[in-house]
Amino acid sequence: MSKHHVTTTINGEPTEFLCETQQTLLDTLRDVLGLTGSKEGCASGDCGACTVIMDGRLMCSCLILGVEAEGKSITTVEGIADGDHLHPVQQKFLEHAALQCGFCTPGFIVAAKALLDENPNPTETEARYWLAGNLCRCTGYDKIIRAVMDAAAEMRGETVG
Amino acid sequence: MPTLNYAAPSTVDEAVKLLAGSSGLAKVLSGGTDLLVQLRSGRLKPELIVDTKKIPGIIGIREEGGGFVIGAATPGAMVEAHAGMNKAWPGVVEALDLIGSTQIQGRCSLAGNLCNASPAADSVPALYAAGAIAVVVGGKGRREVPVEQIPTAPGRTSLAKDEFILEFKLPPRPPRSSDAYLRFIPRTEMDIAVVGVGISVTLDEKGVCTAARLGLGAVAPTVLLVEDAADALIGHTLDDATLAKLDGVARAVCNPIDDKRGTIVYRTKVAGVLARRVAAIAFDRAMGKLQGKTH
Amino acid sequence: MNYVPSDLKVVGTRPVRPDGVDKVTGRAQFGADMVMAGMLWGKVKRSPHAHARIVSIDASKALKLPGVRAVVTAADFPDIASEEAFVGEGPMNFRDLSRNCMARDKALYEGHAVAAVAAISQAIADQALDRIDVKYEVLPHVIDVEAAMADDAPVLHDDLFTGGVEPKPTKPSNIAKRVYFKKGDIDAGFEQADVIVEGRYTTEPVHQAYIEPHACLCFYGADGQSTIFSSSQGQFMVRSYVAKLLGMDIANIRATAAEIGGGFGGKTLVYLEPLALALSKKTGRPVKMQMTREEVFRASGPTSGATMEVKLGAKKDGTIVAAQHVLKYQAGAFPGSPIQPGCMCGFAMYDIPNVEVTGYDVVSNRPKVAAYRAPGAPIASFAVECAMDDLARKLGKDPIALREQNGARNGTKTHYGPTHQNIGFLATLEAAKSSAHWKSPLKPGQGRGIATGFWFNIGGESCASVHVAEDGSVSAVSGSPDIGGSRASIGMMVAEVLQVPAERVRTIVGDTSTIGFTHVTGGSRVTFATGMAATMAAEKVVEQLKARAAMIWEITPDAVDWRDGAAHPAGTNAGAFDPLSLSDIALKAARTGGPITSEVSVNAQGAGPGFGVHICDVEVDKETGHVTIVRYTAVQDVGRAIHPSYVEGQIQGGAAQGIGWALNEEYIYDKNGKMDNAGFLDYRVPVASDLPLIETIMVEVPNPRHPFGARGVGEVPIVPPMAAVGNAIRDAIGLRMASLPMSPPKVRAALDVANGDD
Amino acid sequence: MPKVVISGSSCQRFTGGKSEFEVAATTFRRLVLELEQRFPGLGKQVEDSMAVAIDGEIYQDAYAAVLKPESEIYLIPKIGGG
Repeated sequence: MSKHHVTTTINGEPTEFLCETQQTLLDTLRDVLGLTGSKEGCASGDCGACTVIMDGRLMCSCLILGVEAEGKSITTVEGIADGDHLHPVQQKFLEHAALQCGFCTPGFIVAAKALLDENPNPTETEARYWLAGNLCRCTGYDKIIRAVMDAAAEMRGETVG
Repeated sequence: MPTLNYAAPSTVDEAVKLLAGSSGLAKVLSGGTDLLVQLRSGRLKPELIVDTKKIPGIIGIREEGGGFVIGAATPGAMVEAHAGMNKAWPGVVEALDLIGSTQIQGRCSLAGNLCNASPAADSVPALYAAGAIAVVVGGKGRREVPVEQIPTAPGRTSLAKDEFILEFKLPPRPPRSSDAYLRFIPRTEMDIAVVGVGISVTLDEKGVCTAARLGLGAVAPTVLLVEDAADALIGHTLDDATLAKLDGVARAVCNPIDDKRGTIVYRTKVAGVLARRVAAIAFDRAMGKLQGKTH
Repeated sequence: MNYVPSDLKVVGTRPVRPDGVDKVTGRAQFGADMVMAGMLWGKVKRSPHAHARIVSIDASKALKLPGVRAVVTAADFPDIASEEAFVGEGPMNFRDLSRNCMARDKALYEGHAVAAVAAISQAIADQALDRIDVKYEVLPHVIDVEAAMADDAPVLHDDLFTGGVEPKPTKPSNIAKRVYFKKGDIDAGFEQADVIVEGRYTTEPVHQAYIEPHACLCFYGADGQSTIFSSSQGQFMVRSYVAKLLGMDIANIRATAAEIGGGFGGKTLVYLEPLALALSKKTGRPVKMQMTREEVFRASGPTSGATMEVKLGAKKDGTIVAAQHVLKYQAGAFPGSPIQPGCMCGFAMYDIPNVEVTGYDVVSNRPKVAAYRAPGAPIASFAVECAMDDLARKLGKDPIALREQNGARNGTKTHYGPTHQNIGFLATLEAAKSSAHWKSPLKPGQGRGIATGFWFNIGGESCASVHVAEDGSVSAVSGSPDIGGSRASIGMMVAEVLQVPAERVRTIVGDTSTIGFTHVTGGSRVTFATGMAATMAAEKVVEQLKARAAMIWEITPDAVDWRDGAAHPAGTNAGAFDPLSLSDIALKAARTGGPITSEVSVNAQGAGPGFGVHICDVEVDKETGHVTIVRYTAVQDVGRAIHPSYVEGQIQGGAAQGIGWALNEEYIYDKNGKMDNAGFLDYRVPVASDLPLIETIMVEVPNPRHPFGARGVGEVPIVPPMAAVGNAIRDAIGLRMASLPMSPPKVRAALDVANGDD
Repeated sequence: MPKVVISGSSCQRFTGGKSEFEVAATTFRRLVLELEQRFPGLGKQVEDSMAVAIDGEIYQDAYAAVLKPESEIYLIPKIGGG
């Protein structure tokens, strides 16, 4: 079978690509489209470094076939900021030093954005469970959780001391 | 190397034909959260992947005849967001909610969880307890099968080569009925169940159990429907003696293995512990004493 | 020069790191993100056996596959003679490193590389692996450390004879080395003791589990001049190791540090780079390789598992008079466990007159261990700090008070020789004792434990340069890959010296051809040693700036002061001139002598020892054995926090890794010596919902050897957690869990035994 | 004369088990040369794989370090990190 021709939308841009059946969405993002912000940490859905939003749902792009992107709308880490204007989650990750090596960061940014889209006022426990599919080995999660909670507060328009 | 083909049929008939016509291994793709891992690891080398998600009705939840019909490929997140399901079947919902991460929830389906035929699948004990019916379609037409008749052994199901599950039916709920699911894992998320217990009960006004089903996961080659649990519960309130009996019944049916996730001894003990705990939650829910998530 | 804390304007603040925006937007380029025109994909064929002789390797079928360009085996690499060298992270034998990268004669563990292939796509490379026919003669294997020490154990290396014993053994053994330290008279010490506690402890190997798998892109040029782009803790390490393993001149390799997705010690050596460069040499094309997660677990270094015995003797008043420690560390398939530092660290926190420590470095059929945060110390301290807790209970003493009474202070002579100087252990204990956490009550059923930890924090070779651009903005070049924010800390120190805002300084990591040799980013040495070099380079730039200003003003450089980022006349005698800012001077650089720039190399001597005290509260589900960490506080002497957020982050991250080590992380083997949990599903690192916020208390006892007083901070925080958690569990359930991980089945089993319900 | 102590067992094979001795030297470089002369192999071993603590201060590479007559020098294993 020849390659599949896939027509999709990535970060708001109409996109076409060719892929083989066994190539995951992560493979096609990274190796075909050059969108290397999504990372491969495990290729088994256990680390969350490849997290994307597809048709409004948070997913691991390593657990989606590239061909399944047909007709979908996908947001990757490259599509979170509005041009040069960082999303509050990104800004708070910087301010709170919520990253050390930065490898898991793209997945956390996408997952945290999806959390706040769905639940603008999460408790710390809700944030921790929502983000449990994103592994970070550097930070112990402390500053990540603080950054997410602070971003939530800012997006709700609350002033934070 | 054999080429891996992919098809996304838009009708049941087309899908059945593709499955029937495949010369090698053909796999049905719904959420893909198990299938893609198996593909990547090389454990499975199918010739054809049939993506069923374009078949009308295979994603979605509808109320029908007082019960619920859940499309086979409906992602967990969609079930979790369904108010009616949360009210009627909180145990099924929490079982689905425990499968993997938020990201997995966006994809994982009841059909995939059942047909992967892992004894440790989280939603399966809850489906067994619920008395769910799988609507199976295939070359010989459509048939309705109790879910506990689908898995036959680890990784094996009773489905024919050209069959797949289209949807699940959950029966109407009598008054004072509820369900619950608990599993034990070493961490708080992301692990495969060491033991999983789903229970569904109906009580009378005094809190005496009139109907009960208990599904037990990860303690035998397939998920078990524990008939003796019903005997232990029916006709009783959830007093200490009943709980002790339930604990004993759950332990008695265990036939687990020693592996990286737990030992025989440990799994057996925890099965009893969780049976007691999950029963307490379901009884409280049935009597209206407990609402919402327990984790 | 040393800087006065009260004068600091940049050091101690929390600016956004220079590489931050790229990392939150997905633009940062990690090891696997780089591509080159004409690039091939490399993959590794690995041994399915724990121990096997390689009878033959036939790659002919693989090479016939369209798209396959080359296969390499050990025959493509020089056979290097055994030679011990010390290369930054610990002893390194290049013969062993070569044979770890590619098995020669024998496969020594499941996952050991036996061949590598380059092909035009990943899928074809994968297919080619299946077509490489390797014939093995399977040999008996041994996994566990004490089994490997037995007389009748299968021997991994028939030329390995136990070192450190006299007379030299005549029979080969899996015991690579015996290490022995003693102070005072151990027998006399125990004779004086009123109270003795003894324990036997075991730990399992745990992996660094960085989220980024190893990855590289290598290109062997037509004349041998080669480039390597890879994720590692040291581009200079990669360059010199690859040169050694391939028999190349070091200067023929230009190695660039990709952004690195975590290392923790595990990326202080090479696995893929020599294979990729050898494949590139054979094909004339760039070759990219990246490990799968499974390969990371099976074939890259975890740290040792161990079996230990500890015996402590004390007077009734709590004075510890004797301490004995026996440590048996798994090294993996080649010698080189962190047994030496393990033997040194266990008792380094204490002033004990009579000490005896015996260690064994033992090979077995597991992946060769690699450094992991404070290598060796967490294992040793798990045993010692559990025993200290038992001793405190037996004496009826508060565990912090017992440690204060016997704690090391300035002038304490360690059992391995050096005398502690400028240390903050007692201050750290005091801060723990005064913490809100320590003073807070426990809820019913909860338990609290404390434990302490030590690491040396050495310096070593580093280079840094500082360049003033024409507009007065500043670039700093560091030789150290930045894993956890060191570009920020280095830039801040440079900004502090130049008296400009942190944002005015842009720090980059230089490749091996643009900056001088710098040891790996490891042992928490970067802010200390590379920071020292950068500070000195900035100071030299200030001298130049003053000289340039003096030239402009026609006065002597002595008459120029540098403050607030500008040259000022030193006093009224110097003349009345308007200040000249960095930009003013930079603009005139051509006319005053050319570019303003400085590079400094140092070999930083002296250690800045760090101490930590961790407090942990747990709840134990007695029916399932599940342990929940309900509160956690880490107290540490950090010298001076350059960027406090990243210091806190190091402490929190180390504590979290230690909690994982304590509760769930372990290598699980089947009876055939194959790893049974090589993935993040069953190798259970802590997830966000497993942990509470981790409170940090930074104690600042300045390190006089560093211009700003910094100490390394990244090693210490992984040392105390295992015992802190274990002591908390002991407090909660009354049982000593002496075997890591303290996983639910083990806790439940211990409770059952205690209840007679076995 | 500066006193040299071998900490641990790593070097004692060169000294016939002796772990403490005095060496006439005013710099560490001179000390290494003296050790090599007195116990062949020891000087090289110290250079290649040992660190030293001179009056408490740890040096990994210490040629230039000055020794005082009352100095105490411990030969210890080199220290790395993670």
